[in-house]
Amino acid sequence: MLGFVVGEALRDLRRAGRVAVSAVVLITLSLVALGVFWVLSFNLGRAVAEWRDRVRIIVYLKREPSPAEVPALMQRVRALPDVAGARYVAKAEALASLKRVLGKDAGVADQLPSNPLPASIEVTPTAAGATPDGAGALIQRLAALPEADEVAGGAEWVERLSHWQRLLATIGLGIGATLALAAILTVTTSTTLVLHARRHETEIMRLVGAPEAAIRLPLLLQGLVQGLLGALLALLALAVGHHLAAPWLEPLMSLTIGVPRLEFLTPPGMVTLLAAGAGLGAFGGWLARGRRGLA
Amino acid sequence: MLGFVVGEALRDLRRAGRVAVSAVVLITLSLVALGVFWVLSFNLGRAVAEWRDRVRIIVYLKREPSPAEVPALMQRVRALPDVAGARYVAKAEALASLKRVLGKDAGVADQLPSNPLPASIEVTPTAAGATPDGAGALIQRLAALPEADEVAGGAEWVERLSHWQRLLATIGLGIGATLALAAILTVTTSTTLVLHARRHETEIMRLVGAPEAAIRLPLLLQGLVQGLLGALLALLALAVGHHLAAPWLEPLMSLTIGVPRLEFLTPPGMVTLLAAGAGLGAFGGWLARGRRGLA
Amino acid sequence: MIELHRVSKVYEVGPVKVPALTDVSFHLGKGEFVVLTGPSGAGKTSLLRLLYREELPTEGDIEVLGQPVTELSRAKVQTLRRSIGVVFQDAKLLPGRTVYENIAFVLRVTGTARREITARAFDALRAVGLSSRAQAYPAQLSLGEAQRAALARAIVRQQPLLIADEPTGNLDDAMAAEVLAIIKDIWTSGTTVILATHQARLARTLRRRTLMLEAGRLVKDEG
Amino acid sequence: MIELHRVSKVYEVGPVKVPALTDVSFHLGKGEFVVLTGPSGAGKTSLLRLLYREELPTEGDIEVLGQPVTELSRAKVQTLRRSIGVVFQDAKLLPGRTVYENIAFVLRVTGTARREITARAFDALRAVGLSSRAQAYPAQLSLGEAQRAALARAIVRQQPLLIADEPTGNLDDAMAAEVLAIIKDIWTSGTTVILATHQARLARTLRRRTLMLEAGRLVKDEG
Ligand SMILES: Nc1ncnc2c1ncn2[C@@H]1O[C@H](COP(=O)(O)OP(=O)(O)OP(=O)(O)O)[C@@H](O)[C@H]1O
Ligand SMILES: Nc1ncnc2c1ncn2[C@@H]1O[C@H](COP(=O)(O)OP(=O)(O)OP(=O)(O)O)[C@@H](O)[C@H]1O
Ligand SMILES: [Mg+2]
Ligand SMILES: [Mg+2]
Repeated sequence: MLGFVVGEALRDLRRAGRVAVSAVVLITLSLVALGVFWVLSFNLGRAVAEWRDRVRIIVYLKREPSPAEVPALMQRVRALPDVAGARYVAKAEALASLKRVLGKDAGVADQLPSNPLPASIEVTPTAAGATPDGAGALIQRLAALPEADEVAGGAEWVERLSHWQRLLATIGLGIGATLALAAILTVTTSTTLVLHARRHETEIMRLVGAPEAAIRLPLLLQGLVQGLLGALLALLALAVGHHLAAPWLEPLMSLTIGVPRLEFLTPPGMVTLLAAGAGLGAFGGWLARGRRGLA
Repeated sequence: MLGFVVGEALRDLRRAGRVAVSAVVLITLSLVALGVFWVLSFNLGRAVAEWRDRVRIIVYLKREPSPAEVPALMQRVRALPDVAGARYVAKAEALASLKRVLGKDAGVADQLPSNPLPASIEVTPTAAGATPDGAGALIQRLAALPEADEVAGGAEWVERLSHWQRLLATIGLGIGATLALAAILTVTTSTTLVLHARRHETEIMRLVGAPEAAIRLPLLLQGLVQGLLGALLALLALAVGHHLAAPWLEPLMSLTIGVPRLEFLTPPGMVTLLAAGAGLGAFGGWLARGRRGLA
Repeated sequence: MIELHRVSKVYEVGPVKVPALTDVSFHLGKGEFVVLTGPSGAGKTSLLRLLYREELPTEGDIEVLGQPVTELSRAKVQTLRRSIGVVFQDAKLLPGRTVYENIAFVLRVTGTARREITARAFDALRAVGLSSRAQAYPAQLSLGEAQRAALARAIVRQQPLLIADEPTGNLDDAMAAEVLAIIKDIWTSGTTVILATHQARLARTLRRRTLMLEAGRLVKDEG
Repeated sequence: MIELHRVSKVYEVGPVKVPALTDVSFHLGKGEFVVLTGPSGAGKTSLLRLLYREELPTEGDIEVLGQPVTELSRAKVQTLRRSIGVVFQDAKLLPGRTVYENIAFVLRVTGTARREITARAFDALRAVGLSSRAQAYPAQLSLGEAQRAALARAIVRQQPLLIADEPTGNLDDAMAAEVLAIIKDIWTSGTTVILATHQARLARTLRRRTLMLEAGRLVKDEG
């Protein structure tokens, strides 16, 4: 039976000619579109993760602690939940970085009679502490320190980051869903049409007593092979596209979103893509079992 | 003859049933995907234009000119090519804005014995002057002014902007091209398949002497109607989607890209979309003339 | 073998009801050779279609090879069909397969060994005089050749029941005689045969039991 | 009217060459009634197909209604076909249209007025005894009915040439006689008729000029 099914599926594929080619190309295109979107959001995700790493919350201190007091204070800060790291910034260091920020106008700082900047602690939150809610809680905890004068930075930046993420996720979900829908509809329509074209044939097969499996399994297998082929081609196209586009896009990316490399799909991602193709194809083939044709 | 063609096209549409519905839905989906992409890039384009408007080049002056000298100087600057506007910033105004920038640390400025900031001219370049090349030339021209001490700002920012634009354009072109290809392929495949299903029929029509026009025009008209219908549905879906998504996306957009409204397609854009649908459908119908079928 | 009890068949064409068979009953024993005759549109094809359940009767009961065909599950219908050889009036060859593949197909679905398939398919083709056209597709056959290919496919599995709907309709007299001789051979080897024809002359020359339909009613059962 | 000069037709089935017609020449005058006969596979249908250019000959020249069919442009071929009524051996009804629509279609493509179409279509259906089945789709017809519908479609345009390929192949004797009577009527009204049949008996009873094909060669031209 297996031999029969495989043989029939292969012969169908050979015979289907242009239709089979079209189906494969459509699956390829759908998956390429999905894949491009996937690669992009994967890399944007990396950028977001990197930005999140750069989130800092600044705790301004009421007075500059003596060098002996600093280690104990830092230990208390580091022990707070959601704190990944903390760095002490003395008054002198703060002035130095203000000068760096002023750049052209650094002369202003030199003319100051005394250093007006407070000492501070630069807190790096954990991933949980970098979410809007987590950051809010962390800021409250830091503000509760007796040494803290004011807590700044971080909050708006984190909020802004989360807005970006939500924007990307919303748009991405919309485009992704439309593409996936188009891919599924395309595959099912073309198989329905193929089926319609051969309804006459499956009807005759049934009339001469062919069991359902002998009619359906080859169609399923054929769809699976087409889908797999489409997915392989899509993967190839994506790889070639990545290879060609990366040198072009990477300088742009590092200048804009601050990520220097355009990563390709991970091996599990590739397997998922192949499985999606095979699944799509098999689904189409299964639909093409041809009990009811078209009006 | 016209009555015959329209009659045949209508009867074909009625008969085609599920196939016709699928074709319309596929055209709709393709156009929705294209439309979403279009709306997004249109709005991003607006953001870019807005950013570009905000590009400023600062000319720091060697010494603060006397109030009487200012108008003549400004007139010379405004007469330079690629300058859209120029604003004079006196030393006192510069210090005030430094205080605003420092915010929390504004106390620093109050402690200054004298104002260390130079007077400057804030130049707004024209669109041509905001391109990387244009800005470079403009900066050279400004630096050549005898009053100019140093020219800053603008250049890197403009470069950065142009990188963003290139990134968006490259990605957008890729996604757009893939989608358009998928749409065309989908339509032609489904019409090829429809044609295949009725090749037998067109063959008989030819054998009884039906002129080519009587066979092809109804198919073309049918494709055109399907495409138009698909485009109308796509437009409707886009409008509804825009209506639903706008309140969601607009706060995100104003926080991220700085554009407060998600604009919909302009009327000419809508007409273009409808024409694209009709064109796609008619192209499919024209392909379905059925001289050569499938293997 | 075959038993029809008060069978009626009414087709519905939109709002119009087309009665194709009205109150038909008869019994056919194992090993019989019966000729079904009647003018065009009398209901011959409709009657045969009920036997291998291409259609369900509007009323009445049908038993074929000991099975109540109206009550069979889908899988059982396919099994039943595998024990019936049918020469369809319009041949019904698979359009995408050559003559040889058409015949091999019905052997493959019953799990016949590959080597045996080739031998038996060519035996059948030789019997109907078509071995030289084995590689042609159905569209490349004359109508008479298509009908002979359909006959070859119907006899290659050597089933207990052979249903032949106008197997000589598109054949000249000499070839028709040959085809009838083949069918008689098969009958002699034990197969029950039911043969439909609109040619009254042919029905007479066969000199077998004859069922005559007229406007869907069984008007004669003799011989 | 019709002129064949040393016409041959060889089909290619993969690497195999199938000679369907070999060196056939004959002339047919306006208003003639000729019977084309020969056994199954002799090449009757192939010969007729050349006349309305469904196929091109491998060799030789063909003239139909004063036109060199092998040299016509595609548009001219369609025009020529509109002056020929053809009863195809396998009916070739448009499967998605009712019997009435099938007949109306050939009138509509020639631009006949709507009112006239209904009247003429029903006249033709009545002539072949199918007016009660006007709303049925081809799949809902018996084979004999389909053939009569094809005849109705072939005669409704009242063309100067009628080609009938086995128009009585699926009909019982009584109905066959009726159909032949219709064809004779049409011939009497001035239409040239060429009728193919494998039934030697039928060819004899018609008592008209008979062309006999055997394995693609014209072996007899008499009467
Ligand atoms: N699927 C169908 N739907 C509707 N009517 C049908 C269908 N099949 C057959 N009929 C009608 O039923 C009647 C009997 O048809 P059937 O095919 O059984 O005749 P038949 O005796 O085989 O004729 P023939 O000798 O022409 O083949 C005819 O009037 C036919 O039009
Ligand atoms: N399209 C084709 N391709 C290949 N061979 C063909 C084709 N059409 C017909 N033939 C072959 O040409 C020969 C003549 O066929 P044709 O149909 O003309 O016979 P016919 O005289 O009409 O027979 P019948 O009485 O059975 O209809 C046959 O051997 C047939 O197999
Ligand atoms: Mg019948
Ligand atoms: Mg023939």
